[in-house]
Amino acid sequence: MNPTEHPPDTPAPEPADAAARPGPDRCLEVDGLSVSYRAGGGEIPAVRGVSFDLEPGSKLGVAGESGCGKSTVALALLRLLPRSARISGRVLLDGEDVLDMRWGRLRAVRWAGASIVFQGAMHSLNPVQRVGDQIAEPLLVHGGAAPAQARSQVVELLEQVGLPAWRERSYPHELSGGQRQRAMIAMALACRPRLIIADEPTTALDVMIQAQILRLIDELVTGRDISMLMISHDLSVLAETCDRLAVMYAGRIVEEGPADAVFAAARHPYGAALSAAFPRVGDPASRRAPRGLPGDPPDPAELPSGCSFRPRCPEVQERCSEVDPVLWPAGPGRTAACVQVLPPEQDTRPPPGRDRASETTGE
Amino acid sequence: APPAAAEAEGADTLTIAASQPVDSFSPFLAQRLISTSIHRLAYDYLTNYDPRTNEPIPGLAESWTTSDDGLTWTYTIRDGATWSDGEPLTAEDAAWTFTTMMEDEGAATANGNFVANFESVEAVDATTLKITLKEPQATMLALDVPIVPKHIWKDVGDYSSFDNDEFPVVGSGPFVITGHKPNQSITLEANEDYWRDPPKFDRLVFRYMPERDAQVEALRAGEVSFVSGLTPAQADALKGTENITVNTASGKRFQGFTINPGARTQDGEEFGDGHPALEDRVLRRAIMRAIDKDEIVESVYGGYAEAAGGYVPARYDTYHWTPDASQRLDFDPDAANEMLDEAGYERGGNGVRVSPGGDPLKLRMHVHNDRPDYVAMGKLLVERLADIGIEVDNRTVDPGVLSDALYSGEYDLIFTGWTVNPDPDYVLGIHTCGALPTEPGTMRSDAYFCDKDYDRLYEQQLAAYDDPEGRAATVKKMQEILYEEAVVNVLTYADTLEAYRSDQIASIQVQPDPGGNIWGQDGHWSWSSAVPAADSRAGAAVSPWALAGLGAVVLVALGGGVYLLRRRAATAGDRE
Amino acid sequence: MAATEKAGTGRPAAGTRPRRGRPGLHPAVRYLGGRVLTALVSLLAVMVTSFFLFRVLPGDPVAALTQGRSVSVDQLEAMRRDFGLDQPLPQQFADYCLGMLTLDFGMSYQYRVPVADLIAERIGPTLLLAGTGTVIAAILGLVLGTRAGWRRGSLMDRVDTGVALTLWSVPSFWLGLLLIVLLASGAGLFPTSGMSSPGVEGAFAVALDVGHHMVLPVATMVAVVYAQYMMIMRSSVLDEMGSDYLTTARAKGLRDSVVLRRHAVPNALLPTVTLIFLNLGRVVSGVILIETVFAWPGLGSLFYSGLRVPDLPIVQALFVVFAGSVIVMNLLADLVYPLLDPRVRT
Amino acid sequence: MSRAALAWTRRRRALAGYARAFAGNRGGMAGLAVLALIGLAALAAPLFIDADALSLTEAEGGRFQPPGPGYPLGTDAFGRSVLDLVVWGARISLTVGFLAAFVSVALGTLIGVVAGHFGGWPGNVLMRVTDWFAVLPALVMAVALAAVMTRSTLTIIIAIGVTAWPTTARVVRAQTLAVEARPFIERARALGGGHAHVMLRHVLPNVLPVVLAQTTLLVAEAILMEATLAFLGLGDPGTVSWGGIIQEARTAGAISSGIWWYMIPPGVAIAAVALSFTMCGRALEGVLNPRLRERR
Amino acid sequence: MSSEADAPGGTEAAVPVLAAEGLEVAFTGRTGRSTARAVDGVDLEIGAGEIVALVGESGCGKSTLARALLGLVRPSAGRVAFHGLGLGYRPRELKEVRRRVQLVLQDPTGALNPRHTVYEAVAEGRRIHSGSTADEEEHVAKALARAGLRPPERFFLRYPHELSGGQRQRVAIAGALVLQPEVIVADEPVASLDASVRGEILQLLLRLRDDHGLAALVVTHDLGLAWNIADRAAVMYLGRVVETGTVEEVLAAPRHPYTQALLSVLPESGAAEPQILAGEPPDPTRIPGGCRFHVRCPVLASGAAQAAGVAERCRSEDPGMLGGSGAAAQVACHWAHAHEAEPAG
Ligand SMILES: Nc1ncnc2c1ncn2[C@@H]1O[C@H](COP(=O)(O)OP(=O)(O)OP(=O)(O)O)[C@@H](O)[C@H]1O
Ligand SMILES: Nc1ncnc2c1ncn2[C@@H]1O[C@H](COP(=O)(O)OP(=O)(O)OP(=O)(O)O)[C@@H](O)[C@H]1O
Ligand SMILES: [Mg+2]
Ligand SMILES: [Mg+2]
Repeated sequence: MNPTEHPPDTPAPEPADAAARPGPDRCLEVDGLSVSYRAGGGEIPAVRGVSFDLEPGSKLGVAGESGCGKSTVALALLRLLPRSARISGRVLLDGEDVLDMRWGRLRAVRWAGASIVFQGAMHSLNPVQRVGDQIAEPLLVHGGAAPAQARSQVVELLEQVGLPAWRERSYPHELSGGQRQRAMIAMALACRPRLIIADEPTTALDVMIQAQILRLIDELVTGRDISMLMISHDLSVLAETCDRLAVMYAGRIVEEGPADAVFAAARHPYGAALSAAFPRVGDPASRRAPRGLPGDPPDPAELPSGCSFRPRCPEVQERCSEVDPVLWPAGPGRTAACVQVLPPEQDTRPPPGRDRASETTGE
Repeated sequence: APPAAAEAEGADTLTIAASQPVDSFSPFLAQRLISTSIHRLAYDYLTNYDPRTNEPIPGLAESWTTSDDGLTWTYTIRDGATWSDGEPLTAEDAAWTFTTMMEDEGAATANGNFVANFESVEAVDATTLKITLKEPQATMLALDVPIVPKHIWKDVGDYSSFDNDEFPVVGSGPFVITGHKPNQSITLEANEDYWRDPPKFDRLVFRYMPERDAQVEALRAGEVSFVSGLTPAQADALKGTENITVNTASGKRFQGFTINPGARTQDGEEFGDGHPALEDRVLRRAIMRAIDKDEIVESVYGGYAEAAGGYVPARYDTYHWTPDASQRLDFDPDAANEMLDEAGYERGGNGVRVSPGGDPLKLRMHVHNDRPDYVAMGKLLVERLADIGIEVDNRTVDPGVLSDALYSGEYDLIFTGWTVNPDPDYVLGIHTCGALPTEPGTMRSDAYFCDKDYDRLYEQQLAAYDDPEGRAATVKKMQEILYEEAVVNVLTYADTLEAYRSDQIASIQVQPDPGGNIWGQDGHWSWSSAVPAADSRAGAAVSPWALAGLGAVVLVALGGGVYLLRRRAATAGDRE
Repeated sequence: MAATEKAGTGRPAAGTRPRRGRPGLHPAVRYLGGRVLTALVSLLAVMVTSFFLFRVLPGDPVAALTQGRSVSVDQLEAMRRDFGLDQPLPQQFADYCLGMLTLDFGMSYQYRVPVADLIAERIGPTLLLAGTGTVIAAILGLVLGTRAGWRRGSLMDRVDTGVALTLWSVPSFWLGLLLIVLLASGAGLFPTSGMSSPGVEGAFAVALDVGHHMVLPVATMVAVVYAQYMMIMRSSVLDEMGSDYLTTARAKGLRDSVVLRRHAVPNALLPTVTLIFLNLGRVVSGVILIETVFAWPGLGSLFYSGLRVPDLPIVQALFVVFAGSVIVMNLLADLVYPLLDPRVRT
Repeated sequence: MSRAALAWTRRRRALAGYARAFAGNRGGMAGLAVLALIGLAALAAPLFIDADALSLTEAEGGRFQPPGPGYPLGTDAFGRSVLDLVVWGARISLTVGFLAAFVSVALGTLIGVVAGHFGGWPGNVLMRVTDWFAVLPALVMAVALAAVMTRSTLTIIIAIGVTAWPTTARVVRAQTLAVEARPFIERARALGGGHAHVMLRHVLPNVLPVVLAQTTLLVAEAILMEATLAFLGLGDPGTVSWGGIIQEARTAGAISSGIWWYMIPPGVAIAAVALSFTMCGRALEGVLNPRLRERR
Repeated sequence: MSSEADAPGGTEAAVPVLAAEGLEVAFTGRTGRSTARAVDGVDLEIGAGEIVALVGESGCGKSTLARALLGLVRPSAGRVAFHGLGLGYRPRELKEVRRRVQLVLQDPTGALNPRHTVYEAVAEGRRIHSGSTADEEEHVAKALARAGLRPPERFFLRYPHELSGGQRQRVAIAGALVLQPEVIVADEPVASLDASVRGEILQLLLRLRDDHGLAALVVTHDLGLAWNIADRAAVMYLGRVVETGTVEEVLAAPRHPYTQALLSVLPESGAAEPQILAGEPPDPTRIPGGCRFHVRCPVLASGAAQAAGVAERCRSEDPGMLGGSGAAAQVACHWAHAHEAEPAG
């Protein structure tokens, strides 16, 4: 990834209506976030109007296939996208718009306001710096802590994630994958941020380690009033960990709602297919009956007209090619973007408060 | 007395560009021209050469007599000559020098050939030196052997490794060697007590500059006062330059090539693989007729040369010989072709002639790759010989490879060139039958030439040391034989091209005068006689340019630094 | 060839892999011992090559030395004997090997001094020239390479890269000659050749004088060499730029310049430093041309003069010295690398 | 359409894709343009330069004539047009460059692939040998080789080729190791493919891009090396090459005589061609090496 | 879709198609320091038309076992038997076996040479074994069609990068099918695929078994996958199979504490309290004595083993290798044996 940053190309749009201003109880509010990458002469719409918000202390899981834009959303939250990315929409972090922040302010917000645990802990740690130094770095930058003080904090953090204090002097390559992921978590916690973004924190880890890490994250986040955005392709993992679930497909959220409900009975056929892909062991229904979706994951560069899920949808209807459905209330606290949940008279006209999942909750 | 400790400031310094480093400061070992030139300046020899005429003149020896049989030579050593450390210089020093060379192999390294024929050398008294020869020797007035101080040298154990680099070096010449920065420079200072007129320049510096272009640029910049060995192009370019005088001298060297007439030993054993057709004199002469010497003079030397006649360069008019009109093998490809046609060299299908013996005329030509003039001549020869149906394989090779080919007789044409001393004895001697190898590989000549008449004439001139005119006539006859046989073929006598800064050197002695050269004279005249120009201040201390140049560098560095910083500041700025 | 490719070869193959020692031997000792042993074997091989390679050089050095001058057959014989050329080859080889072990490289044919003395005399100037040149080239290359890599594709990157590659494509001797014409004799700013002016006294003046003489050769060397370092650094910065730990660093709220300085550069330096070391060895022989053009009294011009004769002992010894310096630098690189890169340390 | 024809169409399309990517690289295109120009000139040289123009005895110009009508770059000591010489010199310089690069790349690729594929002790031994060759200073080695062998263009080619291969071998070996670590090698082995199959069908095609880029870059190096050897007086005197012209200019003292037109053009030609090859090589590398390409 | 009863294998006493018999594979560290016993005594049989799932955590030796079955690594002890005959390691013998046993790798992107077209990738196996024949194209088309890429001609000239992940894996499978093998060894065949695509590939494997009687060994760390398609499961821990049996036996009623722990951490498992084993995956260079699981064993730690009176044996006595045949469920655990014997006795 190209690490160079740039000021956003377009200023964040003015809020559509004043009523949509977040209350102080929202620690993160994303509104109409769109990201496209300039590549090979064209634009790849990686994220197409994603909106969601997060209350303090709550956990939102984002699931979806590879390439559906999950990581792009995560990086956009802290404006970490490469220069080739064009961002629009709003990302309000504690009421402040990240996308048009001044650089100095942005730097202050990064890590202190929201920190990220990346998927590849192997590569997310600097291979030639000691783990302790890397954990101490944000402390020194943000906390203005004295080195000695930072050191003791580092030891404390390491212990919290279950690593012995002497590991502080280790280099990343001396740690196993799970330990590295722990170190990453320790680092993410260092500045006591209000939000932790965990981008596939357990993929590529062994089942057992995965369970360890998930439990650790769960322990650390609960009870500290830290909100969390967890990204994974494994719906079952998210359902286990998070309060709410959002399922992304082709750069959009296609389903959102309470975790258990979404996992158990998705309203969007894609959500349903995704949860069926993780069979319940012991469930006779899935014995010798692997289920999946025919067809290929979408290519963001050439999305079909109408519903972008149409080519793979097992329940495709005529309307699907005409309507590009938007998120629509689909039960208590739930929304889905499928013609099946759209009221029949609703065609192409977007519902009020378009794409705002939060607006439609609590009906 | 030690040389006047010339104070750095204000002393007149003459800086000479040297293209070779010295090989040794020991006169017993030094063989390079630069070294022997310096020894000329630092040591006196028994005899010297007249700056104008090149005739032998008294040196350390004021006068000399010869016995009737020519085997005993008695020299009278100058009274009052001293070494630079104040010790008197006597016949004993000279006798010791020669005797050591006769007795010690190491000491004979450089000049052993001069004493090879000596029976004994003795100092009869402080001023009388007596040399007894085994056979008469024509070079007794051209004994180019530096006389070294016995009191310093007698304790040296191993002459083959003694470098004589304790400065100042005790000598007896017009200059004293006072310093040496290896591969950079050699400094000599004037010997105020020299018995001839002491030099006008206080100091001589030989700066080692191997690159010819660098030398000329240094001359232009005034870093050096004198440059030798100019290329014709450089001479042309410098001619128009202010404050620079170009000196063109008729050369001491000839350039040519020899043809392998069939390599054989003194016993007549044939070896090597020279082209058999070359034994034919007609072919050899035809080759000569195919070559345009004037063209060589023009294209290779830019006119700074003379198309050659005989073996001895025109500079030595006593011995120089030119063929008369009937003998001349002038450039005439048609005549050459005719000669070959008549002699039965038929042209083959590809235009290459075939000898009557059935061998196609495909000849190898060995050229020294370190001599640009030979290389250029070689290329011309290839084209010219093609015109008469001879195909030449041009092999431009390292000198070592070339000598291998020569010694083993595995060549057809080979380039050569000799520096001819005022006395041509040596260069004539190498073409006697006696110079043929005793066994394959022990060659000391550069052609397998052997001619009874020539040998007879050689003996004759050798014995005629007391009859200069008769000797000259004999020498000319020998050259005629060489010319007629066309085994040893001389193409040109290249001029010596030199230049000096006339704003540093007011005048300088050439040898012979007029028309002579400055570098590599027989004798030390050029440097001992050079007169500083009124405002000569070359090579003193750090030049102001050094400061200017370094200043420029610092400025550039600073500028670069500032640029970088500004870039950084700028990039940091647009990040914020 | 672009520096990047040279870069590709750089990192010592064994260096990147952590090595485990046999039980009983400390891994570091083992590593060190292994490296040193390898280096010694290489050195030995180089010595043998040097002997045989130059033995087959055609041409009789004695004949070449004396050509055009009056020497007797006896004298030639004597010279051959002096140089040990009359010995059978195996004997010569044995003598050569024994000599090498005692740093006795024999007598130079042309200078008639022990080659070891010649080398001792000349090594200083070469180290001065090559050292200064390398330091400047390395600094320049690293700074420019970092900038170019960090701002890949920018105008500055294109200009810097273009200039570097252009200079890199110019034959060094040609550039040197041009500089002499333009700056030395044309503008008269610098001396044309050599290392010092005669008659300069006093430490400061001498230093100044040498510095003045050094400008052009060093400039030539830097111009031709820095592109390599620059391109290596550039590509290694580019390699690092893709790394996630840089995103992490940025996510931590570090300034761009701090991310570069504290994270990207140290990582990118790893392969570059090795390559600089590896190059150092080559630079020593690379100065042959520059020394020849500027008449710098170093090993390079000694080699050149030795080759012309050919002066076997000089050429042989210098071949060993040049190759040896590469070996030593390789060894140093191998030894330094683990200090820099914790991943290699065991 | 038959499968072969289809395959050909697709291959052409793939090539066109590469060409397009290459065309997007300005440096590469500039380099290619210069090379095409010089290459054409070199190929066509016999058409517009007759033998007389290069003959020392037949040339019509004056000695060291400065640039002017009829002689855009002046003449040399024999009155030959320097422009003609430089154009003609391209033939030798390019030939030497290409052939030497070819020799070294062929050698390096063979050794690199074999060493990388076999690993174990044969690979180790090969790499030791390579390392050891790499240690020998290339210039010194080439000088020695050029001095040992008879002086000819072939000698120069061999000397350069033999000294430059270790770099290629290392690059190729590294690439081979990378390719060998990819699962499709294991798949090929599991399918029953032997060593030859794996090396020829899988490793070679995948290292070829690297090799191609390497070759391009090596040509530049070989041309520079040729010039250097010629400068040191080790060139083939019978032929006209750029390095040879510089050497002749130098021995004639052209630089200090103000005969810049003898000295500058061949140097510029060398630099231009070396630079062009380097640019092309880098561009090719960018196009063929997906790792670099991704980053663009 | 076949029902359970149709599943062949298992009860038949026929000679297994492919079997590991006391197989051990050890890797020697480069400098001879430590030996990794990646596979440390495995008996495993794959009957005709049977799908066996080999499950276990990372680094337990699954892939090594799979590769040893194809002769890609040489066992240090034991043997691989193909139709009851020991595998020879001469090139010719290996080639023959590799015609009849095929490997499908985890990562289809990596497993396809990016410079080969789909056609070439599929035909490669045939070309190696029977050269280029006239009917090659026909076979390739058939294999692609069997792997679900229809119409095959459309895919012939595509390059891997022009296909989606699922299509690539199908191509890889087609490349295996073209030789009409008897067994497919699939090493994590869907691990790198997207969740929604995964099912398709698994269905394909099932279909191949059902329609063509192809036997398969599916290596995976995903218990759900085993549940999805396998007839029999073998749980591997640190180079050993510690529990085998039919999928229902092993996954629905796990007996080995390790299997139990694995199942308990599945997110959707109904287990009240997941048993998270502490620490990192074990190190095959240092296999503990006694039962190799005892250091992490929750049963031992909780004192249940002590209660059953086998704690000492757990620490000192190796429970031994399990027989490879699928006839009966087996477990290598002192405690399980004791525990089960108790109520019975
Ligand atoms: N730097 C980039 N330049 C161009 N396209 C990009 C870039 N980064 C991502 N994309 C494209 O944007 C889309 C979304 O990518 P993103 O990384 O957000 O997906 P993801 O959901 O995180 O996938 P995964 O599960 O594989 O991590 C993909 O199609 C990807 O190819
Ligand atoms: N070539 C090898 N050399 C040395 N050790 C090896 C080698 N291959 C595998 N190992 C070791 O053997 C053990 C088993 O490896 P294997 O790849 O079979 O595990 P796995 O069960 O397939 O794991 P995963 O689920 O991560 O693929 C590991 O500890 C590994 O480090
Ligand atoms: Mg992602
Ligand atoms: Mg595996």
